[in-house]
Amino acid sequence: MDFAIEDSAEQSAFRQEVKDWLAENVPDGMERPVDAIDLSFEQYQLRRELGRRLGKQGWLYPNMPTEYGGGDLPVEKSAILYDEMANIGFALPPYYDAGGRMAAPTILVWGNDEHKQRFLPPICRGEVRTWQLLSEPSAGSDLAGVKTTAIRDGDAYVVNGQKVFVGSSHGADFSWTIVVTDPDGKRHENVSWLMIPMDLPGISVVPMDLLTAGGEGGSGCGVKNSVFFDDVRVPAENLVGGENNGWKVATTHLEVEHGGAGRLADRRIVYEFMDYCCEKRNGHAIADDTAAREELVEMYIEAEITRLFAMRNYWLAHTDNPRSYEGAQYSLRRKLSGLDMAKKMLRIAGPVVLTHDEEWGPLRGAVEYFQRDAITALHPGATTDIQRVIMSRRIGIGRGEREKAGKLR
Amino acid sequence: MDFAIEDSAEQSAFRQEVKDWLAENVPDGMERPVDAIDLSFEQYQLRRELGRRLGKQGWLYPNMPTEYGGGDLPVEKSAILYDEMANIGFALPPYYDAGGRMAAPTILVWGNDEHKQRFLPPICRGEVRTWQLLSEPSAGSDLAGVKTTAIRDGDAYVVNGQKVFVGSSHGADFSWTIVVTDPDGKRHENVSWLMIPMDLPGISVVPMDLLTAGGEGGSGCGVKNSVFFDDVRVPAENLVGGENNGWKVATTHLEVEHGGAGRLADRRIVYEFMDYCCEKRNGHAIADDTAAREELVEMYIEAEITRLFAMRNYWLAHTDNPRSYEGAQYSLRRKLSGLDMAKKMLRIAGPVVLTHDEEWGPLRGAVEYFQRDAITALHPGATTDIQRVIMSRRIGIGRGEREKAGKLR
Amino acid sequence: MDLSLSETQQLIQESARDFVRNDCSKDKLAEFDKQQAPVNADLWRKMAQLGWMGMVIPEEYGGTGNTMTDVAVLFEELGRGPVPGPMLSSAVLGASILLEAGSAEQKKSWLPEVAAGERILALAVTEAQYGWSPGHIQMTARKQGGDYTLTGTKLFVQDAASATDLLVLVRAEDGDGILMLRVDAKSAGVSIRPLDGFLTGVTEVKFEDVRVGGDDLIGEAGGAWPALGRAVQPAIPILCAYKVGGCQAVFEMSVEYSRERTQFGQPIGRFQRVQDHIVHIVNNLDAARWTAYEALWKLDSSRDAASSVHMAKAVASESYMTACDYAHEVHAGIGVVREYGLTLHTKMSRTLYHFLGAPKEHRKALEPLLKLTPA
Amino acid sequence: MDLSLSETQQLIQESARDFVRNDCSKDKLAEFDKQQAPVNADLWRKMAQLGWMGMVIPEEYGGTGNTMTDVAVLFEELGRGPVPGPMLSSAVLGASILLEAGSAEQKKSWLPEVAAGERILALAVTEAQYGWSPGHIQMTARKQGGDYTLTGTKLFVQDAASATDLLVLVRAEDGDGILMLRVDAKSAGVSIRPLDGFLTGVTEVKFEDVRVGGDDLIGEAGGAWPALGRAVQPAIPILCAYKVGGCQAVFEMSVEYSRERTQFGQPIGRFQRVQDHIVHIVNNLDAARWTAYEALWKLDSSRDAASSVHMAKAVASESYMTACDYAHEVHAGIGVVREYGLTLHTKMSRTLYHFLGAPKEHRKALEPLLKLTPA
Repeated sequence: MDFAIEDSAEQSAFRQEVKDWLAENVPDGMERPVDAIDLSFEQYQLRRELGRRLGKQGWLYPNMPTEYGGGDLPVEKSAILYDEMANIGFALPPYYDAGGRMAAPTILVWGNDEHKQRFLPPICRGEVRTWQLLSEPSAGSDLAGVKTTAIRDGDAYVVNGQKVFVGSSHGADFSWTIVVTDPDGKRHENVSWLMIPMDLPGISVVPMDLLTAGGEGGSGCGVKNSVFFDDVRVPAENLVGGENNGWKVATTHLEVEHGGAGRLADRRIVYEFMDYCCEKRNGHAIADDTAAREELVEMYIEAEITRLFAMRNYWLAHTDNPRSYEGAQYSLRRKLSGLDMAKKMLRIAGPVVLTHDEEWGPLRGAVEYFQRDAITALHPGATTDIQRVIMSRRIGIGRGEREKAGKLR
Repeated sequence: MDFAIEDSAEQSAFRQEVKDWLAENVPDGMERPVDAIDLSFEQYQLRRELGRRLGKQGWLYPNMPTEYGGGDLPVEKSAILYDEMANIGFALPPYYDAGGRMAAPTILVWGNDEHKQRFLPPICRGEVRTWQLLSEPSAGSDLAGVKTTAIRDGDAYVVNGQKVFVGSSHGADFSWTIVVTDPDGKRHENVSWLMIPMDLPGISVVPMDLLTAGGEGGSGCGVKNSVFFDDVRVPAENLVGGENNGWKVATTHLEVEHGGAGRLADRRIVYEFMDYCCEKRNGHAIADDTAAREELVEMYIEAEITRLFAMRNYWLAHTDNPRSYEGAQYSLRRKLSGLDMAKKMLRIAGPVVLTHDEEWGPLRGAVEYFQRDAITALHPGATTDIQRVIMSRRIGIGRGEREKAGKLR
Repeated sequence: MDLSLSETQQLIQESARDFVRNDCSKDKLAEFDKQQAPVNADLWRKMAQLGWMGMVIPEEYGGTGNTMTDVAVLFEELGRGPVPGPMLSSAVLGASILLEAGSAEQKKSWLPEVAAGERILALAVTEAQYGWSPGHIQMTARKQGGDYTLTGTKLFVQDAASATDLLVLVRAEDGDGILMLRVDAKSAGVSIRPLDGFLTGVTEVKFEDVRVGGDDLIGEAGGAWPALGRAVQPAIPILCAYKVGGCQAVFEMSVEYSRERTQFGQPIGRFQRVQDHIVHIVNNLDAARWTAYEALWKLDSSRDAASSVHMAKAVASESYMTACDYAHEVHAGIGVVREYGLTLHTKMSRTLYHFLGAPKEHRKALEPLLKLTPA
Repeated sequence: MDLSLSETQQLIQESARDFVRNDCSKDKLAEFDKQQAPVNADLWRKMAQLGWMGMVIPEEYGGTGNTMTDVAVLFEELGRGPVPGPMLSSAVLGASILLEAGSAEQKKSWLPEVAAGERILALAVTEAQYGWSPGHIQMTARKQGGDYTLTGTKLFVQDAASATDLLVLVRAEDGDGILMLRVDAKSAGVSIRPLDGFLTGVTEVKFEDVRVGGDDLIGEAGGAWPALGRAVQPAIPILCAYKVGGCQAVFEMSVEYSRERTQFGQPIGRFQRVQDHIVHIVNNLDAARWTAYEALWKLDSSRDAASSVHMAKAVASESYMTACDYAHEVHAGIGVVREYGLTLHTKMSRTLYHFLGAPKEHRKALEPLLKLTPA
């Protein structure tokens, strides 16, 4: 076995190239607010700019094929990109682009040439931001129960309905969604996967007031929205993967969302929090306390196990090894250990973790944000209950035939 | 509120009376083996003798009506009896008599006069030992799925089938069981509750080899058996509660078994183990270690919460307050916190808790027995999963109508 | 043995339940929360009129001298909201401290106003190096003649922003040990700043050369800590009862949601996973409930309540937090929508986790009581 | 990055899996367990013939000098049984100690016999006051001329009953610190007594005036503890791999049972509660697996493995125990029937929980490595 993510000669050369490039190309004055809700429109524009520059290099979506504007990089090199972006406090893409992150592989698997040519390059080059629209007020865990309809009318689908927990601050250029194209059809055989330009008439976006909007550190979305569709006419050719075939198409991005693709950037806040606890403040460090140290070690172990699961999944996803329950297992673990860690931080450091007060809040308020976000993070991309459902089906608990993991490539 | 179980003047007089009586009447040479598997036949006979003496006083089943040989004692006094028995290391009854403990209230609720006259006095006077026969190889959690049949034939029911996890060492005089009296009947409407004299021809008893046989400290059963019925003719008048009405009848003893009746004797081993950890052995006590003390305190709190739940249930059961999920909640808690405590003991005191070696085993091997029994105890009287099923139904989770608790009186 | 509520307690429960239902609806509480209003004036007046501020205060000082269990029954209902504000700080903690350590003069002049809700007390104990032991009191007072001068910072002070008077624990510079001073919240040099974040009613209080008269010294210099301890002991299970109410509320919310919300064609409460989240909630609820009320019974029947009180706080702090977490599992998305009301409890469960001592500290305190360490 | 097994490792895995399948069926293991047989002679001979006793021993001493990961792959399969006996004590721990601290002479004369399975080593470290630190070594040796005399008791010694030689850690009476002596298990004054209970292969070893020649001193007097530490470090993740195998076995057992066993008209595995027990098992399994194999990779690639090794043991001890507990939840009644085989794992998970250091001790050891305390 080889767990090494250290660089070969070639890799460290590449890492240096990336470092230098970033030093060159990260626009001046880019801020890294702890809570993306504080990300101004100007700051957002700077992130988009960085995205476009990365896109030119094929580094915005480094695993996508070059012909569509990706980098077609091997695992080790793309890992370096994610890593170096994380080192300067950003995710890849540096702005919330869940739509792109999950649509790109989905279109690659299920789209026709025309779809790939039309949708992928703008995403990969960072020219557009894309949202994913899945949940509805009455369809959360039960995604197949969506009510939003898209009825064929001539050369268009006419969309009506409401989606919730959508996107981010500062809007998007495209959205894709699961919609009912056959209201009388059987469950799972009545939905389609549709790409929607957000500038079409009849679309309205209303922000939601949430505990946190969620999203990973470097690419937090800021706010989530409700999106209303009122007789929105979407060109028929924007339907990807065939009419009423949407449930199959969804398996790909759900697999990505459920952690099947793995990741290498680990949970920095844990290690930063450990440093915070070791700093002396008027002669006293939190880690001076025995009980605090015990919980810090438990927290470290929690984080290490999560890192190892993520690494395993990343390896599985980028080799041709069979995947089964591992994606959902990682996602479940990340959710539950995240909440557990947040509570450990509270026990270890006391009420100070509950404030982002400039004078008192640890890590510029990042810990306070984590206290809230660890709770919000329990539900997006399928609840812990649903992650267990997926694990059980794929392990084959109580059933002979095991459910297959979604296609990633 | 009044949590007092201290004695009033009258009560302490009664307690003294009990103490004196026990000093008088506990047969000489009675032993209290840690694992009832070591209970010799002679020792068992001594326990039966003590049972008969208690029975004469109406103290063997102190809550049963006097007309049937019970003591008809108020809560506080019967509590004192259980308490004093526990103080000298016995349960009440001092021998395994699950059949009696659960059959007595059941017959009181569901039996006709003839049943009460015939079955209750011998049980209450300690003249007979009674087993309960419920589980079958293919019917554990799903008790309604029993396959053992009792087909009416003239003045008798002819019983065929196998029951498992039955009884104790040294046999029994009676058994009662749930049997299928209408093989073609609907689930829950096809079973009856039958009292079976164990000396009938066609009954064979085979001991099982288990991790432990389970059963509460003072009245451990020693072994569990498989019981086979081969064309056993049981007098028809031994059927209690009406033909095919067995499922309703069972609700009463299941309620008792699921903790609905509560109890006051608490988990002595926890407090004894705490003492053990405070004893100095060559200059060192286990409790000298900070981490050990932390876990001892957590263990104490666990035990206290269990005690409070038991007390609440005892109070509910002996007043006319409505009962709901509390029985199953207590049973669930006792199972899970039992296992948790066993593991805490292992972490606190080290491998010594795994041996009953005469020189090294703590508390005469009681801790080692608890290590095993805490695992066995997860399943008898309904698994933790089933306890949660019962709680959920009675709380009304996901359903408007709440399931009622079983009748106790 | 009788674990039922007395008639008085049932009456208190009803009126409190009506009050919370009518005056503290989800939306109103969410509204208060947005406004960051330390205390809502109307609400406060209503509660005063109901006589709740005087329950722990004897009649001679304008109160009704109820039992601790009576008071706890009230706070359990308030916890259901959760109703924010300085009720506990002023009418329970503050009042108990004055009763415990105040001079006849101080009691006569201050307690009736506390009972009337006109004087609002807040307790300033903790500092940057947070904790509830004498060692954690580092801020000092300089004595000049009969007066004292305070300089320093108290942190995580509950309800200071809505208080008229602060009861401040400080070290005497002259080494007289720890003493307690009443400080007018409006005095020159006192600045009170609410702390933003995942907490409610928690403030930083800065003192810069604040002059306090000698007649504002409560109890003897040096005797403040034990006095505080005696006053806090009964307040702890009342705080626990407030958390019990919180657990009860998220339990009921969750059961209700488990019936209404349908997914996959049935109420989500039919799924065992959802059921088990709620089973966790009720197990935590009942653990908090019975440990708290046993402690209260011991206090009311003047038994030794120390170990029960420590246990109750250790249990309730964890239980309220855990109950909220499982309620979020049940509710998923809607649970984090602020208007829904669940996050008010989640936030409160965190805010009060350490207040009057963290579970860790209370478990430590049990060690000598259980003879695990020499007393 | 490549987390797959090498071809060698796949071959080891297959032959070990066949061995366990054919020679260590549930019934056979249950049988051994009843007999309390310390080691089954045929089984031992077979394992020796397969060359397993020599895997950590270099070719010059009659072994095959495999990587630690190779050895771990073998032990994972043995853990599936669980196959009892002194494999780890002798072929891994004992051999590593001799390689680490033994003289050229000792290695030449003992290691080949260990590799052949003719000499069986057991490590006698722990005593009545149990623990894996130098402070826990209290038993002393008196030096007379070149020889030593041992008197005292070693407790919870793994596999002594099946050993030919004991490697004993003692304190030199003359204050030379801790030293290690090889003691013939048959020497006069040595009495080995298996401890009864919920454990496997654990013994009490009493020494009464046992004479040991100076040529049986392993390493320098005073240097025994660090030498032991260096030898134990690679053995720990191999022990962890054995536990991983145990977790794997109870996982597969549970999944199989969840399909076969029907209640309420369907396989019990269709119930979410049963599913969640198994989800807990697989989560514990994978946590133990990947922490163990990362530590092994660090050892084989001569990276600093200290913190990974401590973490692996802390995780595996808990995971194996927890996996067994949840397997019992899945199996209910049948799970405690001894012939079924689950209790063999439950017992083994307890037996090995503290062996080579309790999770608590390993977590403590992480504190300086994580810079939480000065190193």
